[in-house]
Amino acid sequence: MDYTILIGGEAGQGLQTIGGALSKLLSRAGYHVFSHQDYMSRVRGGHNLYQIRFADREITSPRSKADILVALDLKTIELHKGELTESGIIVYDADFIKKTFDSPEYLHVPFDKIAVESGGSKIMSNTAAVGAVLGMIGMELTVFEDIVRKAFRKKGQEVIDKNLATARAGHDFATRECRRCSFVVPKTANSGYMLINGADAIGLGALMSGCKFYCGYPMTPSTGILNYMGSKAIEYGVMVEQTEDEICAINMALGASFAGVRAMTGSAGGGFALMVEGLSLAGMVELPIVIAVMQRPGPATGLPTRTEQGDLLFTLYAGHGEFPRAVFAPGTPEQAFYLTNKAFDIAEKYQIPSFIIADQYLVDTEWTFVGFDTKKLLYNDYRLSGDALGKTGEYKRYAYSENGVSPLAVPGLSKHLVVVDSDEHDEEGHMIEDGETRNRMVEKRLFQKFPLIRNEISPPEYVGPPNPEIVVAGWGSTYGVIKEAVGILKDKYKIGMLHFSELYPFPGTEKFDFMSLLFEAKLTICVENNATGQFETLVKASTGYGFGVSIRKYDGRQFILDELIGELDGYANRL
Amino acid sequence: MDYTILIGGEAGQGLQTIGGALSKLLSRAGYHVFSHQDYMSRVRGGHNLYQIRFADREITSPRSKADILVALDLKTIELHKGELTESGIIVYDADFIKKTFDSPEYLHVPFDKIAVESGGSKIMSNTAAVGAVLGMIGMELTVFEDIVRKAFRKKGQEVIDKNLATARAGHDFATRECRRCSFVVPKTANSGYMLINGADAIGLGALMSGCKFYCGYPMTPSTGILNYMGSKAIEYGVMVEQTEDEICAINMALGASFAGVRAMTGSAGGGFALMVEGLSLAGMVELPIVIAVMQRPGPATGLPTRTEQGDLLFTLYAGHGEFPRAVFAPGTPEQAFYLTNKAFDIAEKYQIPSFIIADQYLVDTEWTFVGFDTKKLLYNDYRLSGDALGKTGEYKRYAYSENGVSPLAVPGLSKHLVVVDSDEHDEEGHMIEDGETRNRMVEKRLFQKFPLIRNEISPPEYVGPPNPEIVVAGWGSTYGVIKEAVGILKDKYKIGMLHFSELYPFPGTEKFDFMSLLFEAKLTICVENNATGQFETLVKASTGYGFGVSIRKYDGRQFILDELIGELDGYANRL
Amino acid sequence: MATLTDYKGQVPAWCPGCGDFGILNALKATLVEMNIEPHEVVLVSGIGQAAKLPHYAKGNTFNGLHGRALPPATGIKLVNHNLHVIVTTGDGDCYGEGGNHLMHAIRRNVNIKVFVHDNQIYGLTKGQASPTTLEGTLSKTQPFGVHANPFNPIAVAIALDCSFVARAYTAEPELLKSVMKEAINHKGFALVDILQPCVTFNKVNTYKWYQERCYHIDKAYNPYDRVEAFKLSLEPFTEKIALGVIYKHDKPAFEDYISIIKDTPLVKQPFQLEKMEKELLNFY
Amino acid sequence: MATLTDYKGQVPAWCPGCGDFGILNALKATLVEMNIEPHEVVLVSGIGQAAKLPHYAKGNTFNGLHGRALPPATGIKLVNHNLHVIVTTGDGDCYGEGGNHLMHAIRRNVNIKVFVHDNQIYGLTKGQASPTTLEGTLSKTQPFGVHANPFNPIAVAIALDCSFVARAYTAEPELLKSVMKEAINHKGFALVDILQPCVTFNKVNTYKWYQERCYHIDKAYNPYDRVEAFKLSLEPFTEKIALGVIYKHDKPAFEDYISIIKDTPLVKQPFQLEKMEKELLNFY
Ligand SMILES: Cc1ncc(C[n+]2csc(CCOP(=O)(O)OP(=O)(O)O)c2C)c(N)n1
Ligand SMILES: Cc1ncc(C[n+]2csc(CCOP(=O)(O)OP(=O)(O)O)c2C)c(N)n1
Ligand code: SF4
Ligand code: SF4
Ligand SMILES: [Mg+2]
Ligand SMILES: [Mg+2]
Repeated sequence: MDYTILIGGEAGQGLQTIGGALSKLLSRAGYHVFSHQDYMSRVRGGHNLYQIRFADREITSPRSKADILVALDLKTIELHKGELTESGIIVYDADFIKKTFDSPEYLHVPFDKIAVESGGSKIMSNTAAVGAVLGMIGMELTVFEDIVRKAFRKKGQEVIDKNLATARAGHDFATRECRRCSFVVPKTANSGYMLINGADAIGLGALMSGCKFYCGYPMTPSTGILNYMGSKAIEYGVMVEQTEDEICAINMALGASFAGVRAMTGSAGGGFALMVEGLSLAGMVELPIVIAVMQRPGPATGLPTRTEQGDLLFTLYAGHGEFPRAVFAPGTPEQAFYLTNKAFDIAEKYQIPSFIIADQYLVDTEWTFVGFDTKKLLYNDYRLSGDALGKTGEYKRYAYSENGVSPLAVPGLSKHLVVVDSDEHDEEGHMIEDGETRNRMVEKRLFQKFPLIRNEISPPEYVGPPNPEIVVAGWGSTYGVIKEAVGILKDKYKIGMLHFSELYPFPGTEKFDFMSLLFEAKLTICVENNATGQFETLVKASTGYGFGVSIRKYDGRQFILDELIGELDGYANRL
Repeated sequence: MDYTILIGGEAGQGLQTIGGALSKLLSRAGYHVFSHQDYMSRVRGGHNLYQIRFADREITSPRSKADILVALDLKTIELHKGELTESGIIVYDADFIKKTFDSPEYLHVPFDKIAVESGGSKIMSNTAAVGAVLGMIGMELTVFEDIVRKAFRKKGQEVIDKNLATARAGHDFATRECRRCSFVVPKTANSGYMLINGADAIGLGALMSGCKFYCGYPMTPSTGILNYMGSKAIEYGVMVEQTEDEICAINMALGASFAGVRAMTGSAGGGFALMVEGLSLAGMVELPIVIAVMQRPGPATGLPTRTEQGDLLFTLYAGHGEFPRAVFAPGTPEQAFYLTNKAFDIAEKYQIPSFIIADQYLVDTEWTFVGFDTKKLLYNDYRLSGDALGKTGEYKRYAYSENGVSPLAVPGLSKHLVVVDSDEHDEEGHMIEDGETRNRMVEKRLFQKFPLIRNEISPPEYVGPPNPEIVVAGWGSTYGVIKEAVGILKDKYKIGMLHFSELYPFPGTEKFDFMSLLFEAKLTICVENNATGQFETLVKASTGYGFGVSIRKYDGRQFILDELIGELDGYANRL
Repeated sequence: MATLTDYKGQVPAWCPGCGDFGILNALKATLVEMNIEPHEVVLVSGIGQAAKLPHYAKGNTFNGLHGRALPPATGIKLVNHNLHVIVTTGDGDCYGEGGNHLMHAIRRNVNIKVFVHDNQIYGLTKGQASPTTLEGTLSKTQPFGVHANPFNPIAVAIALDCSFVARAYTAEPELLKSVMKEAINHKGFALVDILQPCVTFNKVNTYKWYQERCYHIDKAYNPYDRVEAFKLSLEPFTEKIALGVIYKHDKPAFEDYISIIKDTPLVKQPFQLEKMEKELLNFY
Repeated sequence: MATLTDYKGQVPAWCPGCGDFGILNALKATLVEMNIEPHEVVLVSGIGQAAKLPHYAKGNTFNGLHGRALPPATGIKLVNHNLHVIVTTGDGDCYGEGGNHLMHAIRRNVNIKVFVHDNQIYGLTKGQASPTTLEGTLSKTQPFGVHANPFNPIAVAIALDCSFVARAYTAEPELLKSVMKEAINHKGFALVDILQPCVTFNKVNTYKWYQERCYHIDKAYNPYDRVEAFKLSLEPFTEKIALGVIYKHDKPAFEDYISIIKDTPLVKQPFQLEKMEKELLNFY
């Protein structure tokens, strides 16, 4: 079983309500869910999509076909009817869109009318729609009813009852009228999955890594992280501040870090562009900070609500001067959670800026997981504070040390003074101009610390047979689609996936000799959601290696499973 | 003949007056001059240096020894007496520094006293110093006298006369007292050279390329360009504006470019960091702009008045999203002049941002040249204006075309409307969201234009024997020192220099197969004024090639000829 | 003669009922009534709902970066001061991200016109507080509530001696048009703060809310008195809101001081390399 | 008891006679007189001559980027509001490059103290015009002369309803110290513009020039009257310059609204992962 529900309509029509409810109830009912959104940069009108794929086995990418098309407007029908599977159904409210379709694949459900009749108001037509879809796939309402009860708890029993009645009416109507519906959705034994998107996973990861200060300026697709942190601020004592601009954001976060707490900021590429000077400051003053760079198609404003992997090289080399950094590119919300934690750990351990780089696609896709394990989280307090600080005889912020890492004291907690300076400085943190001190400090920051950071980096994940003839490589958010495509092609070819989620320092081959996989394969393919092959550049700059084939997509949309399979198959076939 | 004069003292003591006058008169007298400065980030006090090397043959780098040390303070003697050549002389004013030295290499010249006695004021002690140095090297005063007359023309005859008298007195004193002076400075037949530093060469290049708008914010070492443009603003009708910050600078320059004139901005790496978002805007709106990135040691504030080649990768990959750019890294003031011109031409021809990247060292070093040839300058007006614009039937700012370049109309000069947009846009310049248009525009900006830009790039300069066993590579400001070092070592080894001044798009091997020089050499060495080998990364990312040996310097100082020879010799010896 | 049709642009993607429509209509009408043609105008904007306006009208257009409308507008005007340079921007764009440029553009007094769609909210990014959001407002990104003092653009502009400062309201088109006209006719930098309900995200500052508070400044009022203007600007915004021209100062525009463009706009000045040859001599 | 010796830092690299010395001395004396110890202080600065001050005194120090002193200062204060956070900055640093942060930091009213060394010039970069440079000034980078209206920090701060606004003069140490003290004791954001001759590059605004114009504000003056304060701020700077506290407004500081730090500074709050486990449940 592997079905796709596609909901289309204008911004403001409630796609997110319907889509969100369906995803949640399907995952809670024990199905694997993969949902993604496709929306325009406007608040009302236009044309948006919410796609939910669900199945009884792991799924990690979007498909191009829809089994159920929920059309909230006429445009959705016009644009997407061609995507319907053979046994697919288009469900719509003929009264609302003022048009009736007679072909058998159309199912008219009077969402508005049902809502008014059963719930007393058109407001509930989304509830009717969810009920109808459940009727179409022959699923019971129980799980949805639970969700309704919880969601409207604060609004009182009457609202709950009206919604329940509306859901039931929608369900009954569809069950009755959809004679052509032949969807088979067997019950699962699974007790329900966790459903989470990339933005929340990063936020949750930050929270659970002890992040106490998050500041930023709204910018799609990074706003979700700011929203998440904001929603937890009071409960968990996190200072969340919307700054006047992104320059302030990174500098304020560095102030917070200096003052002794774990701090984070984030933006899209354009906002990050304004943080670049501050990033270089972090490098010089050696303060830990985590920066989320959520990519969208550029340059400049580009396509604000779409997706691209276009800021990788920028993130790697941003900032004047030379200093170490770590860059993590999660491929799934789960990886986002754990890598955010790793980013915090490494940032503080080595007193460097560390990055989570993702994109609109990952930020907005919801995935199901069995669950996150908080025991796997790293939390070491690397600060010099409390007794240890008090007992320190002499404190120098940039004291030379065996590994280049100096004690990170918290100012104000002892008589020791903590001095950081954006100029080149001596061990105490005061400005210097002489060449010798400069050399020592460059060596401390770069030559001593960099190899240690590099050692922390995990090698790429390989999924496939031992001696693959074809290796498909990728990084970040293409994880799911590559994995699923390769999984499907594995019966036809000796093909494997090599996915990089820890990008910089570029992993060495000590722990896993992934380079020989590439060297020995007959065909290597690099899949990237950009036009210039930025990851290929990183690989070449790091290893000299060039991939055989590049598959790139730069129209602002993510890869679709069926398309990628087709492309890979095309190249593999020619072998 | 090849002598070095080293002038040392505190900031504010007039080093630049003395050094500037000596360089100028020596070059005018027909000697090759190479001068550089070494100064602290303060306005008074501290310890600064002005080094002038002059010879009767081409010289292109600084040496470590001094033949004449002009010590304006005691510290200079303490710090630099070890650098004196065997027959060298330290000239100082024992009255001023309140200490007398008896060894024969010391020459006391009472600068202040001479100034007061002959000129009536201590202000003229710098003139006395210049006169004394000329006396020491046995040079006549005539050229200096000319300079004095010109410099003080506006101040009247009396001031001129006093300065002339002071110079004469200094000259006479030194001629009389410096019995140990054995400098031989034969007259040259040359009619005098042009003497220019990097900053002025860039400014002059901009002016002579039709730059009509320069805006920026002061930041060492880029301020010299702003100053130069400011000094010519009124005479040549150039709008020069100091902005409130660097963000304003790039956006204002883009406005000027949009409105139809050639525009430029510049800063150091830290100021450029603030321009990164605007750079990406230039990429999206396809407006020509020239950006000068004058490097200094980072990260952050770093060493504000020192030198480094630390912002190359940053400059190459700065900006979110993907768009083409061109990057030029002159190795000499002469190259700076012509490459600035090329940067303007390419920027307008392809409607892209183009860069001049240099550093404090190049900006502040003065070189002698026979002269610049304005006939070699490119000036094509690529704008659509005047009649051509009027006659255009329909105008679309981003019209698709065979080579990806759309007509660049000037707004307001016809009824046509010019629309530029930072969002992804259609041919007219209006926001779009669809994938097809996006693809076309990415292809226009990147795939159509990029190869053409790449074609414009000249290959690196090779100086050496046809089949070198050793190739020493470098980029930008290391040109002079590598060239001179290799020139000296060429008698000992089959050694050549490969210097890159046009860096990006990385040159192809069609015009000159420099890659096979590298592949066939026994030893390749890459010389960079940074710690991480950024140019090596560029080469590897572009070609997969890795150099055999890296020579890097990152103490904030430039390479010194003798040191580099020593290092190269060390590696070459082991072959 | 320009007509409204000449100014017809793309179909706006704003929400139905948005206050931005009123501003768009007023601007088009103003330009038509002043008989200015689209090609004589440059519309400059940043990013936000307000900043989309240029696409919904007609004119030369520079739609740049969020917060950065004023720098290109200044550059454009200095290069071709024959053009009418009009900036359409939002409260976030102009007072938040772009605050520094606003301060210094006002100080420069370049002859550009800045029309701020002030909806006291970030519209395009879905409802975060802007600098003009009222104190106490809660939002997802303001979990502790807004506690920064709301930005008073009128008071700050007067403090900066801005040469023309006015406030208008999208739902009063006649006053809005007359203020726009006066701003365009004024020589120097003009800031017009235009109240604009965001019907989707700002549930406090609605049409009704503004209607109840807005009043027209008395005809007898003297906008040349800086202290009086300042006083007026301090009227409690949650109680009464003065509409009209609040402060004016007649002084030369920045361009008037730039000797090189006195006679001819920079863009029309030819490049003459021959005249520069002598520059080389300075280096001998 | 802190002594002046405790506050002795590195040897200043300022020019002899620079007005910065007076400010440094006054600051050290103020802290000693208030019996504040170096470790209780954080000195935050940007880049410029003024911004080097922290190295010449003693305290915890965050010497950041040009123009960006206020954001880290805010971050520091919010994380540990027990610390005295003092910003030492220049007219270019604070009013030029950092203008946007100044506006919004004033709006936030975080309890930090901003001491601006206002020498009406860019000192460290050798003599370019700053926002406060007088009109007409020519410089290498202002070939047409300065024609932007000089920035009036006092007027702008009052317009932003800054909770404490004062002006002092480096050569009047007693007044300077008393203003510093009052600023430090004040609860909320304090801006002190300190006139500081740059003996090397500013040949107009010399000690003599200031001396001739500066006067002490009358004891009877009421700094709580915003309109009066504004009036005072408009006195022609080239004729008379009022020294002292010009405007004050008692209101809660930003921190007071942040419920989570009411009892304990953020930095002292432990991280308790156990308490967060339940967050996972929200995703089922
Ligand atoms: C550098 C940068 N930061 C953030 C954004 C995201 N962004 C776009 S519009 C906007 C706010 C717009 O608010 P306002 O100017 O008030 O306009 P409105 O939508 O309310 O009309 C933001 C934060 C961006 N495009 N660029
Ligand atoms: C981003 C950036 N731009 C420019 C500079 C160069 N810079 C350093 S200090 C300074 C001006 C300082 O002026 P001000 O703040 O008035 O301090 P002063 O030296 O006069 O005390 C400038 C432009 C810099 N360090 N960083
Ligand atoms: S979100 Fe608000 S400002 Fe934006 S278009 Fe809708 S109503 Fe207008
Ligand atoms: S340049 Fe001016 S401000 Fe800087 S130290 Fe010297 S006198 Fe002081
Ligand atoms: Mg708004
Ligand atoms: Mg200053």
